[in-house]
Amino acid sequence: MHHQFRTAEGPVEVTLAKQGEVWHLGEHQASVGRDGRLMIQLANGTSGHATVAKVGDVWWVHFEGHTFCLERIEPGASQSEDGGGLTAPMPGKVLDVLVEVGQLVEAGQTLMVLEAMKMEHRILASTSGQVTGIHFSAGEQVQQGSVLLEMAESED
Amino acid sequence: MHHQFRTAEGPVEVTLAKQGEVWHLGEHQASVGRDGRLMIQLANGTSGHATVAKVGDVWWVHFEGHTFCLERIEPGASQSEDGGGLTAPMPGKVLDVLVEVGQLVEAGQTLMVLEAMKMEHRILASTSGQVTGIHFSAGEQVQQGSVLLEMAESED
Amino acid sequence: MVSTVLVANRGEIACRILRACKEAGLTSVAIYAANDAKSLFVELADHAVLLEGDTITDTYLNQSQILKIAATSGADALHPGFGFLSERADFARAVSEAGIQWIGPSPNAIERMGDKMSARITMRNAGVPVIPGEEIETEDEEEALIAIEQASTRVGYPLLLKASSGGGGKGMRAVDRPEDLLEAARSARREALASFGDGRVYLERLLTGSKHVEIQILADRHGRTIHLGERECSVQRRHQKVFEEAPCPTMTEEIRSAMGKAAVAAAMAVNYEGAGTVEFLLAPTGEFFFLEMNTRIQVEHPVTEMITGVDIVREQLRIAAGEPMSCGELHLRGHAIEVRLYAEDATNNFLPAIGPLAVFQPPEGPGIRLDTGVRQGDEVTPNYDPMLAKLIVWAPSRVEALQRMRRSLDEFVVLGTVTNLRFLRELCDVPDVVEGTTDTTMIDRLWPDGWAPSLPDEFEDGALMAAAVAESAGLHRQTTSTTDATGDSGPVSPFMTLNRRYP
Amino acid sequence: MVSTVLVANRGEIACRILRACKEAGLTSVAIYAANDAKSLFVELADHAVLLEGDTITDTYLNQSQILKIAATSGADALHPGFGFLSERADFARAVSEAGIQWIGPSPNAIERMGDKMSARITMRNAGVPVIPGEEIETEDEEEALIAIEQASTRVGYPLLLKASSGGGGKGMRAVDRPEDLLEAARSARREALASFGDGRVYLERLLTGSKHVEIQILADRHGRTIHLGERECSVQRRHQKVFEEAPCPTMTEEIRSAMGKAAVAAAMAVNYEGAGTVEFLLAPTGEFFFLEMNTRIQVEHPVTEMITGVDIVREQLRIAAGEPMSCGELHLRGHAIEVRLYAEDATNNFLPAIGPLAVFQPPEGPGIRLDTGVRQGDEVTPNYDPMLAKLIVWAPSRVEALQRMRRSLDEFVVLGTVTNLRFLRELCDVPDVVEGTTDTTMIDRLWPDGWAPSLPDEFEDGALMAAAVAESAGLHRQTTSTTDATGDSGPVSPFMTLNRRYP
Repeated sequence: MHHQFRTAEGPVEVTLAKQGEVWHLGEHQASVGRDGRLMIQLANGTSGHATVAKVGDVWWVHFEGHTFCLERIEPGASQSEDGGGLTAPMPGKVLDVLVEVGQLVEAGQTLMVLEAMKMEHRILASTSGQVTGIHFSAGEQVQQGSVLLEMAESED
Repeated sequence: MHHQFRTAEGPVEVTLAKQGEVWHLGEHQASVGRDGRLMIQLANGTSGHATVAKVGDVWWVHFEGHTFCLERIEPGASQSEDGGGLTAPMPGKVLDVLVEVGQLVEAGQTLMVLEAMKMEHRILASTSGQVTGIHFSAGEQVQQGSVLLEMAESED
Repeated sequence: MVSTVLVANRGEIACRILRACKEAGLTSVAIYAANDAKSLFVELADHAVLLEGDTITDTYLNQSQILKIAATSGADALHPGFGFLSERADFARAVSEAGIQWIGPSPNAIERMGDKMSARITMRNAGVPVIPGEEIETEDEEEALIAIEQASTRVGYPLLLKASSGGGGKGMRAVDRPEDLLEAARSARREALASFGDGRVYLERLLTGSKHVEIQILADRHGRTIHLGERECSVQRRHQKVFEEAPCPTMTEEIRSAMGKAAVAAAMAVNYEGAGTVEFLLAPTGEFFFLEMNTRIQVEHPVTEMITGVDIVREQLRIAAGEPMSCGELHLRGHAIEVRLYAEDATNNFLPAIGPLAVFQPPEGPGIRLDTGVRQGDEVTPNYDPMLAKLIVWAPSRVEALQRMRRSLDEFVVLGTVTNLRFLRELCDVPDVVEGTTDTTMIDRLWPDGWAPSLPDEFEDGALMAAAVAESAGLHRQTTSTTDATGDSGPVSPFMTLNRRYP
Repeated sequence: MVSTVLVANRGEIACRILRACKEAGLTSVAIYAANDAKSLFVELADHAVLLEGDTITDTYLNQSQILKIAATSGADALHPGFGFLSERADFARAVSEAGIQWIGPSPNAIERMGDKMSARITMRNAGVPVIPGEEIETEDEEEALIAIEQASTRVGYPLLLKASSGGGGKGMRAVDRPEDLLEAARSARREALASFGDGRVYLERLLTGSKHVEIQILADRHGRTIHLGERECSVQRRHQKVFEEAPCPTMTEEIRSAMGKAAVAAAMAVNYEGAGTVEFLLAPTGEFFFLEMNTRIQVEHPVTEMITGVDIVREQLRIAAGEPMSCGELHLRGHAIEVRLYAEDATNNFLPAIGPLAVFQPPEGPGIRLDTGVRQGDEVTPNYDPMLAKLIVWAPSRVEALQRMRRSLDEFVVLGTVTNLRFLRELCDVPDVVEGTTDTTMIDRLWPDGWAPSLPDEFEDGALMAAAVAESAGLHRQTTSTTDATGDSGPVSPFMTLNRRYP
């Protein structure tokens, strides 16, 4: 059984073996319990129960008091381009746009101000570079995931 | 939408109509909520939420603090014969058989003693009549639903 | 010093103890039979070790296997919970001899109090009033039956047969008329033998109209033996408690003080250590009689915890480690009620039920505590005691506690297995319960022909409509498990079956 | 007399109040916006009435619509909860004028305490120490900015800008340097205007190293005004409390008595009625300064309920009905801690998160209380405050309460929506929290560059394995709803997205 997941550090490939009711991943072992629970035994001796649920393509896993979101990459799916766009973290309203197309910005500089859940949220530049596109203006509603601005990274 | 359910008092037929998101049953109304919940408004003004779950053919319903088991009768299924057999209410072991085939018994008389969950349970005659069959003897294990004894009702 | 605790139990009390261990920073070891592999308590333990064997005798009652696991898992203490081996002096002794701290009183104290007959004698000698009755010492069936028959004429009717090693209502029979005595005695002895490996029974006058009132005791090795006030547990069906409260609604300061003193004296008479309970019958006259002492934690300990603010299980762990108990001067605050949620059919003589817990949604909010060993998705099997959970509420007054219990039970949803939920809810409206004038015969007195819910017709209409809409809309609630709930034993609805077969 | 209570709120506090009404035998009416039609509080109410309109202004803030519903539903009392209209004197006045009992203090008391500036002046006049600072009365943007700039030189840096009508951290900005003042002031005014319809702000010296300590007040119409001891709520992120406890770990009897006296004096100065909270800053020197008075029930009221045994919401209902409060002499018992479970990304400046609650499994056992408005299967939307639940624990001592909180948070499972669960869990191990030396700047001080979990690598291995096995075994946990959770807005995993985009 081969699966690929996207983690914060990048894609990870996982290949499982199964013997009887026990799953193996190297020296780690797992078995399936009731109602979305799994028993996990790690090679280093740690053992515990995991609770899992799938939402869309993402497996949510609770293990040892931590919660993980692991997006499953469909076999054969092409990796989406990851650079450039700055997307809305949640639905909301654009309060203010603080930059213009073509402007050079520093990492950490505020580019746009959103309002959601009655709070202000600042969209910051994650790197220094140049603003290459602005897709919303003040007063407009944005959906979660909408690309708000586009940036070209400066070559440091 | 036509359904048939078996209740303690016998089979009940239910025919629903649907308008938009609202279901109708005579003057009663219902709409579907989240996670197995329904909003029910009865003709007499009572309104409340029901929680439902299906186990096998049985719909379990929690409504107004009461819990109901409603067995759905598959369309076209023939009614099973209901008389005669006395079945084991749960898995267990036969401790004692207190009657013999052919014996006349009174309603309420103890016919058999089972042990389950470390407790004794008595199988009583629900009517007066004659024992026509005994399918287990002391020491034997019985499954839930096993027919333990057969009786012919006396004609009162 | 204690660092690793083996919990020799299962279900909700194992969860209670394992959580207390975790909070105390102690490593915990669970033991479990194969059919418990997916139970909550196994998840809560730091380590869990499988018990070989198929029957309870081979697993949770298997002393040598448990001792072996304790040794290999590095446990330096063992908590027996209640039931199972908790009142087996021989096991307590074997545990101690293996160099493992027994979390409970000495084997000698268990012996003297655990055997109901010797306890009666001990208490009588200590000047504590006991119920008129007689002990039958012989183990031989025929001799015992003859002795029981003879004793019955001296004790008088109605009388109660009780297992000498009993508890939890097992091996207990009420007998109203002489002609019922022998069958009841045989049945009680058989059940006692099966449950406790000891068929001896004793006879007691059945004191009708009395309350079951018990005193919680704590004793440490630093010379302190205290009581934590009383619990009332009069509401019983099949001689098992279902509704418990603290304080007792008719208690006076005077009786509490006298009863507390008697209980402390009882504990000190056997050099008691740890948590224990001294049970009394409280007659309407205010007289009280010693019933028995339970030398272990009790199912209903939470109501005392709620009104005293003492964490009794945590104190057990402290006392076993040789520390002084941590609680200071006690003040009772407010009122607590516990109900026991059983998988059982209250409409059919409280016959145990089984099935999947397709939905298990406990109530929430202020003043509510739930002690349980199950979760939604679990399966209720016939292998163990059918108690699913204890729902405990606290409120500033008894009236408010009852209001809160009603609200909580109305919110509690359990689908897939028949439970006594509605019975418990309707109990809260019974005049005796509302007024606090409960006694041990209340349920039999109120419902001599069995209980049935007060169910307005239109509610069944609502339920039928809900089922029909759910079927039409395709709301087939699914649990995630790959094992199909309907796979092993077929769909189980004892509610309906039982209702029709055994009226 | 009160018989039917309209609850003009939503979410967990509506649930809290509706349950209290049910326990008190009062009929309850909920009002709900269309996007709340399937929320828990709607289920808990006896009657629920839909609010027309799409925005909060049109629904939960719509005074005339709510008054109309109150009239047609036969409500004779109205509980505003917290937030929304709870501190709007004009609404309280309109409710009273409609012949409906406002469950809270008089409009006059709300006005005098609700406006932060007039409250400061009232308190100063009553001899209660206030924080050095200045009020800016003008509503005009440009005038206000000039006045703020001038005042800032007198107040000194660091300073705090606060919305005059504010609460819950909205419209609040800490300013460390003069060059940040104007942007912060504009932003604070804008947020204040949007949240409260009032853009006025005032300036206060930022007292670093201080604790946020508040006194709970109860006052009835029978001449009794009492305080229920203090709560400490120093642990805040984005000026919002996340971790609250009672009592304050560094409190002395002397300071409690002085602070309690000041709070009672403050309440009596405005003829206060019902439940209220007087907030203070407690400096390391033991000096304390009035911050503001909240003229309503507070989010963190449960910790006071746990240590005093008083049901504050129930007392609100009694007081509003003209009855005397029911609590007698108070004794503080043990220690209580509350944490607020937010749908937010603690690794990304606590940005609110949304998504389905595919799994929502709260912890169980002794000493735990959960106040929530959600259930497994619900959807977290951007429409309202992202607080999902309050988890409250009680134990005999602070050390034990922290141990219990750790255990409870470890047991709490929420899947499908990013929450601050792990952040709360790790808070319990922070030395300042363990020692009780928390102050209002702790989170910013400890994690100036944002928080990240301490996550051993092998745990991610375990999680990856769990996901892979679950995928292979087909454990696609499904909720029963016919509306596909992925249908409306696509799968949402702000955790990952945010992590990568905004480091």
